[in-house]
Amino acid sequence: MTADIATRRSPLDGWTSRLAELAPAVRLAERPFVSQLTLRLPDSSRAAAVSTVLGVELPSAPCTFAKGTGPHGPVEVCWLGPDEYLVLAQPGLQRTLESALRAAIGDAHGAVVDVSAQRTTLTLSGPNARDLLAHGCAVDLHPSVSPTGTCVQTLLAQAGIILLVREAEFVVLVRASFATYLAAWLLDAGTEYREQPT
Amino acid sequence: MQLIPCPWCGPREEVEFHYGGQAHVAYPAEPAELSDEEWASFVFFRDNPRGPFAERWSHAAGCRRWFNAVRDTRSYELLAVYRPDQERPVTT
Amino acid sequence: MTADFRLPRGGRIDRDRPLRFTFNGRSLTGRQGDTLASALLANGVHQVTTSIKYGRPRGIMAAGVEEPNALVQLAEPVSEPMLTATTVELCDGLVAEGLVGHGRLGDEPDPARYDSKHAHCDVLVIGAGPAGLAAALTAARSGARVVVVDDQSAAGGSLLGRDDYLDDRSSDAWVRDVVAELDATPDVLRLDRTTAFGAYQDGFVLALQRRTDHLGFDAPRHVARHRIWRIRATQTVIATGAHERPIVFDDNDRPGIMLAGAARTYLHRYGVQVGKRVGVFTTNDSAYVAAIELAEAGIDVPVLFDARQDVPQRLRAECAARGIDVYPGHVVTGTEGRDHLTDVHIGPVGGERCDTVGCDTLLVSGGWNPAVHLFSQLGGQLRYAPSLGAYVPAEALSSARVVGSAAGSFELMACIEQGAEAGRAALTAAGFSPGADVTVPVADTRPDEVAAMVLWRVPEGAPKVPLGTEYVPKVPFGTAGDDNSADARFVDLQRDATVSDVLRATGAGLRSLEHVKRYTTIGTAHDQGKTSGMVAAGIVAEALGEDLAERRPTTFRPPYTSVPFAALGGRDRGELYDPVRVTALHDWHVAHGAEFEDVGQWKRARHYPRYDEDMHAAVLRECRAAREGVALMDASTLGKIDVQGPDAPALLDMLYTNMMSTLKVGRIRYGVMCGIDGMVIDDGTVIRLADDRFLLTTTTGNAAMVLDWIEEWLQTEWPHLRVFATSVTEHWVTVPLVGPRSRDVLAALAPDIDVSNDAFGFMTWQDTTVAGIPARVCRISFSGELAYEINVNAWHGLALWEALIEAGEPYGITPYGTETMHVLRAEKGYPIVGQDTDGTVTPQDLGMSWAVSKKKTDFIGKRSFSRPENLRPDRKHLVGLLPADPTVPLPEGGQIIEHDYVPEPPVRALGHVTSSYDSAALGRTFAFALLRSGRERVGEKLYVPVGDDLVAVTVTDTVFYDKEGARRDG
Amino acid sequence: MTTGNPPARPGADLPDHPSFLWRNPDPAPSYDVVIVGGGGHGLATAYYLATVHGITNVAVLEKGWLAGGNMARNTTIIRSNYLWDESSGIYEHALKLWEGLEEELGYPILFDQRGVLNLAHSLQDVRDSVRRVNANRLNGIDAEWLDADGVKEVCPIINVSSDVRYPVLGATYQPRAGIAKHDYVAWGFASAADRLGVDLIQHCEVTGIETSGGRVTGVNTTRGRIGAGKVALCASGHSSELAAMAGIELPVQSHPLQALVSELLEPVHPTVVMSNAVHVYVSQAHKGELVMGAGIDSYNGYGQRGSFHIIERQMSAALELFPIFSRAHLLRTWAGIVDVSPDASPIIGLTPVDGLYLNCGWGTGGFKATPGVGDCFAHTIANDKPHPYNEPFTLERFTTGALVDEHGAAAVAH
Ligand SMILES: Cc1cc2nc3c(=O)[nH]c(=O)nc-3n(C[C@H](O)[C@H](O)[C@H](O)COP(=O)(O)OP(=O)(O)OC[C@H]3O[C@@H](n4cnc5c(N)ncnc54)[C@H](O)[C@@H]3O)c2cc1C
Ligand SMILES: NC(=O)c1ccc[n+]([C@@H]2O[C@H](COP(=O)([O-])OP(=O)(O)OC[C@H]3O[C@@H](n4cnc5c(N)ncnc54)[C@H](O)[C@@H]3O)[C@@H](O)[C@H]2O)c1
Ligand SMILES: Cc1cc2nc3c(=O)[nH]c(=O)nc-3n(C[C@H](O)[C@H](O)[C@H](O)COP(=O)(O)O)c2cc1C
Ligand SMILES: [Zn+2]
Repeated sequence: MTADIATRRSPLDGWTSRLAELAPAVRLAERPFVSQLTLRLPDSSRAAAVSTVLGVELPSAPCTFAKGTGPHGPVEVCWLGPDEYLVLAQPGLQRTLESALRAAIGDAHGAVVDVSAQRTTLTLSGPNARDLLAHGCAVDLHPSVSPTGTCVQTLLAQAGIILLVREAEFVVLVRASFATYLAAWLLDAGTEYREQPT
Repeated sequence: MQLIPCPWCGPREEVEFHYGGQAHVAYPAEPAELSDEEWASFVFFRDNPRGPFAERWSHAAGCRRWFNAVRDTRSYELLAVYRPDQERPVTT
Repeated sequence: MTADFRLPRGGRIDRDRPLRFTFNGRSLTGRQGDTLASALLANGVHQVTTSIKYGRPRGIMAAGVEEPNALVQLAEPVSEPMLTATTVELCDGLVAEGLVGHGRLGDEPDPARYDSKHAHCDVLVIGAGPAGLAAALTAARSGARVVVVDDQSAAGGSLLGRDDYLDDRSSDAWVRDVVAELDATPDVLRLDRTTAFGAYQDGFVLALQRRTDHLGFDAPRHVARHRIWRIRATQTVIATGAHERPIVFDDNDRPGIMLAGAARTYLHRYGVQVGKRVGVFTTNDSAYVAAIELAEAGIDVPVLFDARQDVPQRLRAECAARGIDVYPGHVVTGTEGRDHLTDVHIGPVGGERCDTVGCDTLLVSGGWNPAVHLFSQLGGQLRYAPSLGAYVPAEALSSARVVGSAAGSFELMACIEQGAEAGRAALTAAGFSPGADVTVPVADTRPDEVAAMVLWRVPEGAPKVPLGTEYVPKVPFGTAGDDNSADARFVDLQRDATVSDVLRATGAGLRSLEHVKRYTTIGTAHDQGKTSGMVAAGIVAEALGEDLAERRPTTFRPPYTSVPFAALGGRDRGELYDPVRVTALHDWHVAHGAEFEDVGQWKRARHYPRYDEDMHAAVLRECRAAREGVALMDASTLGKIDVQGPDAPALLDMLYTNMMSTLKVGRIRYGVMCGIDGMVIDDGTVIRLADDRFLLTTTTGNAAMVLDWIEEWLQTEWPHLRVFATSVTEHWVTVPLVGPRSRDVLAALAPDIDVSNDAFGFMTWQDTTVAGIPARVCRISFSGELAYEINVNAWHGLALWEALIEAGEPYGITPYGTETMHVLRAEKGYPIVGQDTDGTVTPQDLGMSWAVSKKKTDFIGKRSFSRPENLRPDRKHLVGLLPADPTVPLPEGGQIIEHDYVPEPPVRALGHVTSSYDSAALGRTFAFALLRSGRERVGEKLYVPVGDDLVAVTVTDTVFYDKEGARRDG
Repeated sequence: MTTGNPPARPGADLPDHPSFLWRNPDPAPSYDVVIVGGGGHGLATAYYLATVHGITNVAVLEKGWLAGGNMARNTTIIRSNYLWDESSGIYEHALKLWEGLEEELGYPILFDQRGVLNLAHSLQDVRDSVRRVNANRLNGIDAEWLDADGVKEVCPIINVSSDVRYPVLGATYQPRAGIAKHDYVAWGFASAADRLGVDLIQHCEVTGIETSGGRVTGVNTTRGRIGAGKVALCASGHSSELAAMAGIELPVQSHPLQALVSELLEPVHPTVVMSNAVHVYVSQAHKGELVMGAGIDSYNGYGQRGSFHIIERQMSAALELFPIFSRAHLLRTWAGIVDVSPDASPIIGLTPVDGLYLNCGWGTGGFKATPGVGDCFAHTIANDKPHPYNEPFTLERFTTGALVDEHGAAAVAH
């Protein structure tokens, strides 16, 4: 029943080489097809069961994400709100995870929604990645303020984003309909950081 | 541009927030029982003080939570922010 | 004048790098490091322009942003409508002209880039003069994140315009060391050519950085010319210095009259002598130093007039040693000269006698005004300091402190000391511990000896015409005969506003400085009154006999200095002005020639013209395909909200006017939402996925609004409801497959389901695979035809679309756009929220009482339905209109009247046309209207004025096509 | 460069003000009518009370300097092409008065009928615009619909290219609309009222409204109690506070509204342009500065200042429409306090307290109404009965639901 992987298209399909133009100052790339699930769980009684499914404790501190590896491989769980999380997992796992999470929640108060195609994922790294983001993101991304493990929902230029600070890269999740806008914006913001400015 | 301290996410730029007007105006338990005047008062009439004002904000571009704030409408200074389930704090 | 005014040595310019430039058509040469003003002065050019009202020659008064006179317009390297010569850095090939009050906007496109960047710091220091540098270094040594901005081309502030020694080294060396240490410290951002132009709450400061202008034609095109820095600081140190104040006297505006400190700056920074024979007029000690230093540079400075009787004796002795005669108790009473100063009239204060001294230059100092602009913008209170004749900060703010001459402290070592102290206080307040102290160097500056005198204008009564000399009539300037022109005691030079203007204002009954400002326009020009504001305030207070301590200056508003529009617009221009939102199928639409319409931020395909079809033809064709064969569209922009939880039915019952809790799993219901005022805000379908789970659709434009609406009610009114709402708009691609042959197409692609009407009935949905893609198929119709709405994960949207096109080929499948969608729905009588409604329309007005539950005790909007206005029998109803002539289209927005003529205005219209189309199916035009008592008027003949004509129409009900609904099941 | 030539620049010279404007009297113990608020509306009301109704024992009490509130801050757009009959009635009444005001007041108010364009950028904008034009024409208002080429003809510097984010699809045009010099208008009314015997009392803040037996008897002020037969509120952004002093709650909210100007420029912009979708409105004032505004700040605020991001956004919008503005400079920004009502229409009329009259809720668009509302409000006060033009604008409409909803339909309301 799975759809043909060959015909899948991500929102930034066709942008790969343009995004690469900012290297080496900024290494920018789309990481498409990440499995993404919105998890709502006000009821902490099932947190343990959910953690077992994911292999990660749910992050308790606002504006952070937790990562780990569980039965479904590497997983990141982002804090989006006091009872709201976004689960990020390897491509192709959304249905499996959806049922597993549902089962873990059982009849407790909670919800799981597959939102894998709602947003796409961009990664940014390299010496000017933070500069590039500073052109449109008002959140202070200095490591003393936003260390690895930070996850904020904010604005980048005029697009709402979820931003994760990983060990050596930033991850930007953006709604699919805004992806080309944001990609164009990033490429433009990166003009001064290019080796061969256009 | 103000920094507004979301009770969950901490201080963020004003542009991330959505203003919701006066706080603590409950939807009437039984609208059908209200006179036209009482209903109009719920629909259209809000306090508009010069000075501290308890009002609602939503962290629209962030955690999407609604919260309350007491803000001085003269200086715009936020005197307190609190979650919807909390009492209005005493501010000076 | 062509003489060379560049001194043989001195100045912080690069003498080996000549720069050619053109001013007012003349080719001139300056040096790297010059401003346009210093280069002009070096060439002996004093007059820059003439004044706005009286056409009087005007020159260069200052050396910085406070310049009131020297307005120029640049043609090259970039066209600029209005700048001051004192702030334009010279570059090779610069072409400028003096301008008379009004700038000219070039009409060629601006190819430059502009951008903005956020910066965060613990301590922001504004101004890199001695005070600011000491503050920044102190803060930096603690490990705090520091940002230092200064609007000049190099750090040093007023030190750049002096030749002070600090600990036996030139101040340059001190500045160089501090800058080197700052630049070597991690997390210190030091920005030259960067003006903090606005200070706001919560440590927010906006600064404009001019990044390439000084490079002239060599400016790299890819580098943003200007950048707006959005700085967020925990603590701010304001070290913005002070502006020198002129004194008002008769003919105080001639080229050659200059602020004393500016002359010092031209001397030390640019190696320029501002004149050959220089007189000085002062009320304080600082101008003595100017006189002495100019004399030391070999310039003839014969006289210094000090309005004070009590003059500084040591400075006077130094003057005497250099041949400068100091006249205590003397004031300048007038000047002569046409396009340049030639003579100065002077006399003792209140005296009878008057003398004339030949001078080509007159330096003036009436004291110093601390630059309190940013502090005041922050809401800081000001206090009048009678000893300075200026307003100074009256309080400390918790997150901003003012130091150095901006705080009214004019002594160099004190400025450094204060800076260091403020740096310490700021870093401590930001949570850091001080690092190594910054040692305060010993400066060789001459101390002030005698308190300054505050003198706004030379008192009346002093004779204007020199006694004992032959009377030489003054050269008449400007519009002779004009009352004002008789008065040449200028207060605001840029606005040509004089003492008489001020006195006329107070004489007219005006008491408030704000009124005087508006009556005289003083302080409203390009310089925003940096040199005139305080003087005007002083003269007004004097005229009214009031104490300045009881009064406040006019409001300091951002920006501190002018900021280009383009810099503020930044990169939010063109395509990036506002996000373009697209669906997963967008590229296909583009490739297939779609014309788009903007719906909110979305681009939606409006129609797909073939060959040279116009929209009308394309839409007729697309409509025909949908009604006769099969057609498909991209409806992915529809908002989609997943609503889960045991209380979901209860929530939806409150949100929609109709009952949603009774909807069965597997079924779909159309619903209407109202605001609390009872007016329709949105509509859409509700799909019940499970007992505790629904999927809502919203209109394209309202998706975000509806989700916010739900969250607002859930979180603030009904937190007890166990429901969660999640946007899934972009997760799904939604494709309505429409037309009598849609069943055939679906059947071909969805082998797992029975697509017959019995098995897959209207307003039900099924999960299956379509073209091998997991899909949710809904039997919904917005066209009245047999139709299926196919939803798949957006990644597979294109595959689905292409499969449908392929499978539909035998039936002539046709993509259609929003325009056709509108026609199809209108033929069937379906309104569009936002087009057929305008925020004043209830469901009942739309004829949708059937969608308003009578059973529910409450839902949002219900109570408003019974307000008196909503019970009026003559409300406007949505109705159909058929033009008498079936070929005539009615204009959307046309008004409807009763008469077959247009009566005299005002005419109360009965309503207006909301939607209007030409229908392929009906073979005629038709329309919707909101019409007063509309449903009672069905059958009536009414009129729509169109231009000068009246179009006769008949009122009908809203369903035009397939009234029985026979087509929806195929 | 030649020297000494008197410049012949349009607008370089503003007309002179009279050498006497008004007295500065101390408040008398009582007046027949006390008007609270010395903005344009208060001053115009005083003037019409005196000229039309012969009521001259009148004081205008102003807490700050005269006309220093929104009157000193507005972008001076005058037009009457509002959607609803009720609105176009009162605004057109005002516009007709504007057309004779300079003469009537004997003051150069620089009323300049350079026309106003309200741009349409989406198909729905077009429908709404055409609807308004058609409604206006039936009401005798000189409204026209222009396509993009027509727009370009009226204002050649507008970018009407279809190759922009939100192309200009057309505009409504009202040729009789325009601008006037705000301060001069206020001072014209003020000095005329002063000459007719009205006391203009500045730095006199009303701190209480005194009633007895359901009737107003006077006001308390920072300069003492002042007795009053009637009290008329014209306090704009401060209306809620004042009404509360008489126990009346108002459905208005006070918001910051910002504006800005450029340096003085040679004439480039011949008309007034307003755009809702690309949110900005622009005209070039008589002196030569570009005067611009955008939307209100979202939150309530009495600070006479707003957030800078609104201005940045407005700049992007301005540059989209007028690429030629790229190199112009922002010279000054400021803000006023506007009282916004739920339906974006004013509230003018009687109140539950006898002798207390209300004029508020003009939000972002009351300058243009100044003479009209002055005339109608004076009529209301003098006759204790609304003038037909302000009859629809009652406070009761929020109870009955008979709103005059200029939100739903019209473009920006300035
Ligand atoms: C930035 C901006 C742009 C605008 N642009 C336009 C436009 O282009 N076109 C247009 O038609 N309209 C515009 N407006 C709206 C217009 O300015 C107002 O609607 C109108 O000025 C309000 O009437 P007014 O002049 O009487 O108000 P104001 O001038 O504000 O007068 C009210 C007065 O009441 C005084 N007051 C308040 N409380 C008290 C008290 N307790 N005691 C004594 N006095 C008191 C205030 O100090 C104030 O002077 C704009 C407004 C702003 C802020
Ligand atoms: N009476 C006198 O003799 C007298 C008067 C005034 C100043 N001074 C001397 O001037 C010096 C004052 O030192 P200081 O450090 O206080 O001031 P400063 O004038 O040396 O430095 C201030 C700096 O801030 C910059 N600046 C101002 N506003 C700015 C803004 N908004 N954004 C960015 N940069 C801005 C200025 O261009 C300047 O470079 C001392 O040496 C003092 O003796 C003497
Ligand atoms: C139509 C209009 C034009 C203006 N033109 C100028 C101008 O050319 N220069 C200027 O400095 N201010 C100008 N202002 C703004 C005023 O200086 C001032 O900012 C405004 O009246 C608000 O007062 P405040 O800033 O003192 O609070 C203008 C204001 C208006 C309403
Ligand atoms: Zn938050």
